[in-house]
Amino acid sequence: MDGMSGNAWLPLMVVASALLPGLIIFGLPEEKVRLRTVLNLTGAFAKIIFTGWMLWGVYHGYQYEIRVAFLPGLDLALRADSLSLLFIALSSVLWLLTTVYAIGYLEGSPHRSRFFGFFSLCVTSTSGVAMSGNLITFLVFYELLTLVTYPLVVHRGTEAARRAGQIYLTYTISGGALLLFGVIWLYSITGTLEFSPQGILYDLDTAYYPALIAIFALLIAGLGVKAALVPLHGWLPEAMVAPAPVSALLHAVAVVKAGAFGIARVVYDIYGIDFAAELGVTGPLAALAAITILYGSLRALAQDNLKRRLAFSTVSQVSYITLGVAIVGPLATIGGVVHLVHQGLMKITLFFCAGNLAETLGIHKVREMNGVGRRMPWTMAAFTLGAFGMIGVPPVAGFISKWYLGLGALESGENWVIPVLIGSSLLNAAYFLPVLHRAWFRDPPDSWPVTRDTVRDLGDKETAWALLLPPVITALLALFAGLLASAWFSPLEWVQLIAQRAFHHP
Amino acid sequence: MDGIIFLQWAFDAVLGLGLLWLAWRALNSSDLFKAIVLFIAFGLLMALAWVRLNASDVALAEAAIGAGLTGALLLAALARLETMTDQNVSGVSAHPAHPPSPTPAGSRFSRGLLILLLSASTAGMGYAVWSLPSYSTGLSMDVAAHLDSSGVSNPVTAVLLNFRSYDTLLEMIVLLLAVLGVWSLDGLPPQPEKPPATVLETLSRFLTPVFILVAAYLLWVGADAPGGAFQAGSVLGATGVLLLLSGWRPRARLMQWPLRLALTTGAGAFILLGLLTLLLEKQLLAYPVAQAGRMILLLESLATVSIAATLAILFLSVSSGHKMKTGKEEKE
Amino acid sequence: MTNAFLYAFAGIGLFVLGLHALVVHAHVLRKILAVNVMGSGVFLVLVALARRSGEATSDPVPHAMVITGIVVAVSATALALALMLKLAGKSGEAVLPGKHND
Amino acid sequence: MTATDYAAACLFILGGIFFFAGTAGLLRFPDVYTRLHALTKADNVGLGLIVAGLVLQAESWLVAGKLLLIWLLVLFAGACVAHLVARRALRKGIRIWTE
Amino acid sequence: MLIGLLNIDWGVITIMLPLAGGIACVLWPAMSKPAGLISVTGVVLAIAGLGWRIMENGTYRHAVGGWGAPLGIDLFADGLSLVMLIMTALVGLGISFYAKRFFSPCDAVRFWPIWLLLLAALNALFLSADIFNLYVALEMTGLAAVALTALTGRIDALGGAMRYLLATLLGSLAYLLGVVLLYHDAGSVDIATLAQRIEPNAAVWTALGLMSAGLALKTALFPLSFWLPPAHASAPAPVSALLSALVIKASFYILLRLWLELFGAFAEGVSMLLGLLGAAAILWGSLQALRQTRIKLLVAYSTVAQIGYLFLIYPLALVSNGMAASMAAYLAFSHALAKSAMFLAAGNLMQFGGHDRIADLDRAVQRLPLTVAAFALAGVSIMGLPPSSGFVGKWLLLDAAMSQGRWDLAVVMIIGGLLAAGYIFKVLGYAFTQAEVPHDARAVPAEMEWAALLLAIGAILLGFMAPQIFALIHPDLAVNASEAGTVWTA
Repeated sequence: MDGMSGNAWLPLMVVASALLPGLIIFGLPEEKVRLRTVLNLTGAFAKIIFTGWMLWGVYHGYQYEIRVAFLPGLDLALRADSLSLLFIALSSVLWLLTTVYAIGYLEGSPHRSRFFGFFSLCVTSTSGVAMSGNLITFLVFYELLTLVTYPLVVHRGTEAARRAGQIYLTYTISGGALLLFGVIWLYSITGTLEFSPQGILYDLDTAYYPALIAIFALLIAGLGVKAALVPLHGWLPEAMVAPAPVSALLHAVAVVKAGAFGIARVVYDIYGIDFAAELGVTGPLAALAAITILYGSLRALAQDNLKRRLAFSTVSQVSYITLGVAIVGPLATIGGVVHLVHQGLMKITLFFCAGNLAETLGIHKVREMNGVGRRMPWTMAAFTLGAFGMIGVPPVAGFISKWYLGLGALESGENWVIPVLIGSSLLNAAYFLPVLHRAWFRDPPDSWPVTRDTVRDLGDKETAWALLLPPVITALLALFAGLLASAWFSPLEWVQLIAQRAFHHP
Repeated sequence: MDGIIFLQWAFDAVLGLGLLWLAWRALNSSDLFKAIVLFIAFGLLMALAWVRLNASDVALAEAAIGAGLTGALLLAALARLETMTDQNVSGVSAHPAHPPSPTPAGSRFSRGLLILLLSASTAGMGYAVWSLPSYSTGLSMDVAAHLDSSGVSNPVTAVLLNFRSYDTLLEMIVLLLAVLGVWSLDGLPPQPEKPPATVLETLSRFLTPVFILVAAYLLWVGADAPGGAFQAGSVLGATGVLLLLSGWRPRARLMQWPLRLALTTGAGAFILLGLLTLLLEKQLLAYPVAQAGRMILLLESLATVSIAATLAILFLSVSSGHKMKTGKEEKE
Repeated sequence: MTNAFLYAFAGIGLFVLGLHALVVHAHVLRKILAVNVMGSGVFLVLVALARRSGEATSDPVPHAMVITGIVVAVSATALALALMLKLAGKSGEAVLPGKHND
Repeated sequence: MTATDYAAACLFILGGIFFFAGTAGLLRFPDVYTRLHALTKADNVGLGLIVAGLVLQAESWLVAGKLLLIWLLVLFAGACVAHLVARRALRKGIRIWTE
Repeated sequence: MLIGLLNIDWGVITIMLPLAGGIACVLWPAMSKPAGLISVTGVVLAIAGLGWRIMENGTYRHAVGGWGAPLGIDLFADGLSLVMLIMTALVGLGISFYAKRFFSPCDAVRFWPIWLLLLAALNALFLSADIFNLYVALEMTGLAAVALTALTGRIDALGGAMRYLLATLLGSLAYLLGVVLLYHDAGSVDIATLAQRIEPNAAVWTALGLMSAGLALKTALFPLSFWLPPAHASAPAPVSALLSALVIKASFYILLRLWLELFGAFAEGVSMLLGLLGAAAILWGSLQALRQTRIKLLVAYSTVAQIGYLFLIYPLALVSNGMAASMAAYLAFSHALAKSAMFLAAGNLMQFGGHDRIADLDRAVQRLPLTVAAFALAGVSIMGLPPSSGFVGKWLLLDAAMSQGRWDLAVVMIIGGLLAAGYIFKVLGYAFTQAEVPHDARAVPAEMEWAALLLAIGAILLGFMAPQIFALIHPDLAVNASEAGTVWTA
């Protein structure tokens, strides 16, 4: 499967395409708006181009890898395989859209150079997490992700932001410490941390099994913080105090997905799905994921603040991925991994719309959303599409992943998963439909809390084009991902390629 | 003959115990002035001990620097302290030993623990010293072997100025550092000048030439008999202290770069000579055997000047807070 | 000639006496005295042990070391005294500020 | 033990006695002035006798000269220091002992 | 010409140049700043020459005075001392550029000569192979450090300097008594000769105890670290950077050298004790740092904690896997860069806001971005989070601990990292937020901000140069499968 020698610099270019603009932007004085926008967009486009190139390459079996000597016996390795490319594709597309959205959103607000600098660094670390070839590289970029997202959480500079930052750090830093402890313990047993298709632990003798279970618990705890598994999800709702583009890209896509992606990597490429099942750790993981799904949806019901409701919905939705990974079987894997993309598309749409509502009409609470559909039709249309996707209504992408999850559960005999899926879909409906009903079928109040006093008069237009376009695009993407699921370029096809490589390795 | 051995034993025992007793009284006497005077007596007794261990070079150094100069510095500092803190530190207010700040009960316990710990370590060190192999040549054989090619016949000066001259270079730098450190603290409030006593003036006027002669003699004789740069330097320094005590102050212009040159001449000579030998002999401070004696004498004389200037300036700074004008206004 | 050991033990005694005084006393001048006494103690041990095997010519290297040590001690004492005076000048008393723990 | 050795030994003993007298005076006398008096007088004479004894044993005139120089210096310094201490004592107001 | 350049005695020049510079500063006070900068850059070049020479023909040995080891004094430099010299040179260069703008003219005249002599003392110490010579160099370093600590003349600085002076003198005397015992046991003060002659008897054990205690006191290992916070916190910023980054590393280096060459073979129990004290230092130092309300005290207590990491090397690496030298050098270098950057950043914040209370940092991140970036990057290295050199050092220690089953030390290290994150982000959190009472601000010169930032970036970049440093210290040990350097497999 090695194919002819692909060139090694591509993975590096993907990381650099986000890193270089970021570093340059840090140095830019505040008023250089045009230059900053140009830099951001060129970086985003470059990343998409390189990702596309590698997608085509990996599809044809090329191998892209670059190794740098880092520690005695360990290298920093960036390797683009099918699973990592899925995540990079998602993050590069959404990075472009979020950059456009952020430019519109932060019009005229202070410290934008600092914001976009850390924004690009965050995408750099996300692509690093995606392309890490071994667990040490993963750990490096995983911790880097924490460090570069903290300034974005405390960007506003208010006392509330600082306290939210402290909570965010307490969770993520201690999660990182647990992960480090697990990785170092694993390294002392196995002597290597390379990701390999059928894992590296299957040939260890049984004396190590209790240690391996403990290590699994540590790794999952470390990754669970970012994947917002139940006991460790506390930071996600608090981090909503950050500006909308931050909560959109980071807390719905980059950070949360890094955790779920990490769990997938550990289960598939370190333990190997069969060895993990044999070890008996996939059962508890699936149970934990299920609990998180239900708990997240229940808490979302009670949230009046729109962004906190979406945050709890994220907590529950991300656990679909963990559930898919934890259920042993190709179909469940497909369902879980493809949900990584689908949830990303849908959730970012919802957060964009929430941002629009807050920015344009000053709406933060659900009860203030009466009749907002008439005032901002396109935004609410996108919101509705996203909501339907979340609930699992057929044409939108969410349905596909839930469908495959159900099939996978049946295929591997985990029947208890079906009621969980159905229950969570009902709960999703329970906390999304009232919002839609209030937006479309209630008459608007006489005056909105605050209208955006943009210098350029909005007049009849809904909001700035930069705020409107991204949610619509992501909503359409979510729709097409569902409708054209079987087309060769759709995420589902690509995930089937991943599952096929993960399960039927030579 | 065993009578003589017994007498020597008795003398050494008395001297050893005397040292310990004086040290104990000096450290724990109720009055600071008494403590310093006892410390000076302790220094002189130490000089006697060095003579008994026939380390006459060290005896000279101890008497001149250890007892003499350190004593003068301590007395000058105490005088400054009293005028500064006005409360009579040496009077009745200072009870024998300040108990450490924890409550008396705690202090007794911690003091007991401390004494226990110290006595245990004393026993340990005593046993270690006692169990040392009875015969060890040390380096005296090597020194004797290379003495003739070292340019001097006094082994101690040979070691100080030739075999381990690198140590002496670093030591000159330590002296320079002391002066620089004291200068950087030179914000001490100046001491009111006391009227000079006529008798002291005549004493110092008479003694100065004798001291300079003795210092030169010590420097010269250092090549083959106990003496050398440090002893000569300290005697010369003592002359400076005596002059300072009798109210003499160097002219202001002299206190500028000439003083700085005097202070750094010792270390500077070492460095220049070192680099010179590095170029010629490929080894730092490796004097060619022929000129070794002459080079050592040059180094020693410059070192003497440097040591004397350093000790005198240290005394001046401690005793009367002299200000080192650096041409820039004093930031205070 | 074992009377060299006598001086060695006296040296150790001085070292320990000085250490005790350094820890116990609060007044800085006493601490400086204690450090000097400890220094003398260590030098005494150094030269005394060189004489323990009783041969005629004494080993010059310890003597050179002690002379170096004495000069270092006097420079350290001078700096300590200047520091103490500056401290007393500023704080009115020659005791270490803050809680006195050694 | 030649004649000079015996003479030197006698001188040493005499010197010792004077030193003893000086120390006895130091301990017994009531105030600082009388102690100064005892010390400077007795110890200097004692030192003179010891130096004389050493001169007898000295092997060369140079050494003898140096010994005498030592004695002169001690005499000179002793006198000056005694004067200074007495002056300082008077300034500090220590009363002279009267019966 | 190249060969001529190669066998110049670079080691000697690294010592003589700053000495000459120091004396030049004393003789021409007005010229002290230029002379200082020239000397420091000269030292950096000389150490580069020394490094090149060691890479070419192995360890560097120079018999001063031409007499050879037992009688004369030898200058000796292997990989370990070379890395320590590089550390001193780079951190010294950064601090010198910072000090160029930090000190007022009359303070500068006092700072530069003492700093150059301190630099010479450090170089002499790292190059010396003679334990008595090490004593003189230690005293020289101690006196210079105390003089610099007391430069500002404020009461807390004087009190800190006095306590520091007494502690350092006590440590030196204990070390000297150890030297005395070793000399009389083996008849020589040269480390190489001693290594052959000594065997574990009572005198050597007592010498080991005394020297370890003395040097631990000078390195401020936990129970003996009472003197460090007041001294390092109250000294002027560049001086506290010097003290925390370089001066305490000198006595640590000597202790490590003695253990590697002399005591390592037979002193199992004592290394366990040092390890436990190190672990206690990590916890106590970090907890104290968490409680502080002023930045410089916080950074000083963080030094006490980081020293604990350094002392963990004794139980973990000294006896077993022989990587002790490279791990110690790497950890010391990483801590030096990070800690000096932190103290310089704290200095900038003090000059900027006129105070260093953490709670009133008042949006320092907008108005002083480079300094807060320096503090953050250095903090990342102190916390041991990737991609910094602190992480690499912590990883090596953890790896050693896990492979020997020392769970307790591994857990302590992890908790230490968490606590460090606690106090570093406490400062950063306030740097981002707006304090209640806005403060007027004074401008901070650009050189000072860039000096701190470059040192912090150095601490991060060092994280990617671990294989090169290990190859320097263990040339024979094959570092990892791929040869040291980047490997681009297609």
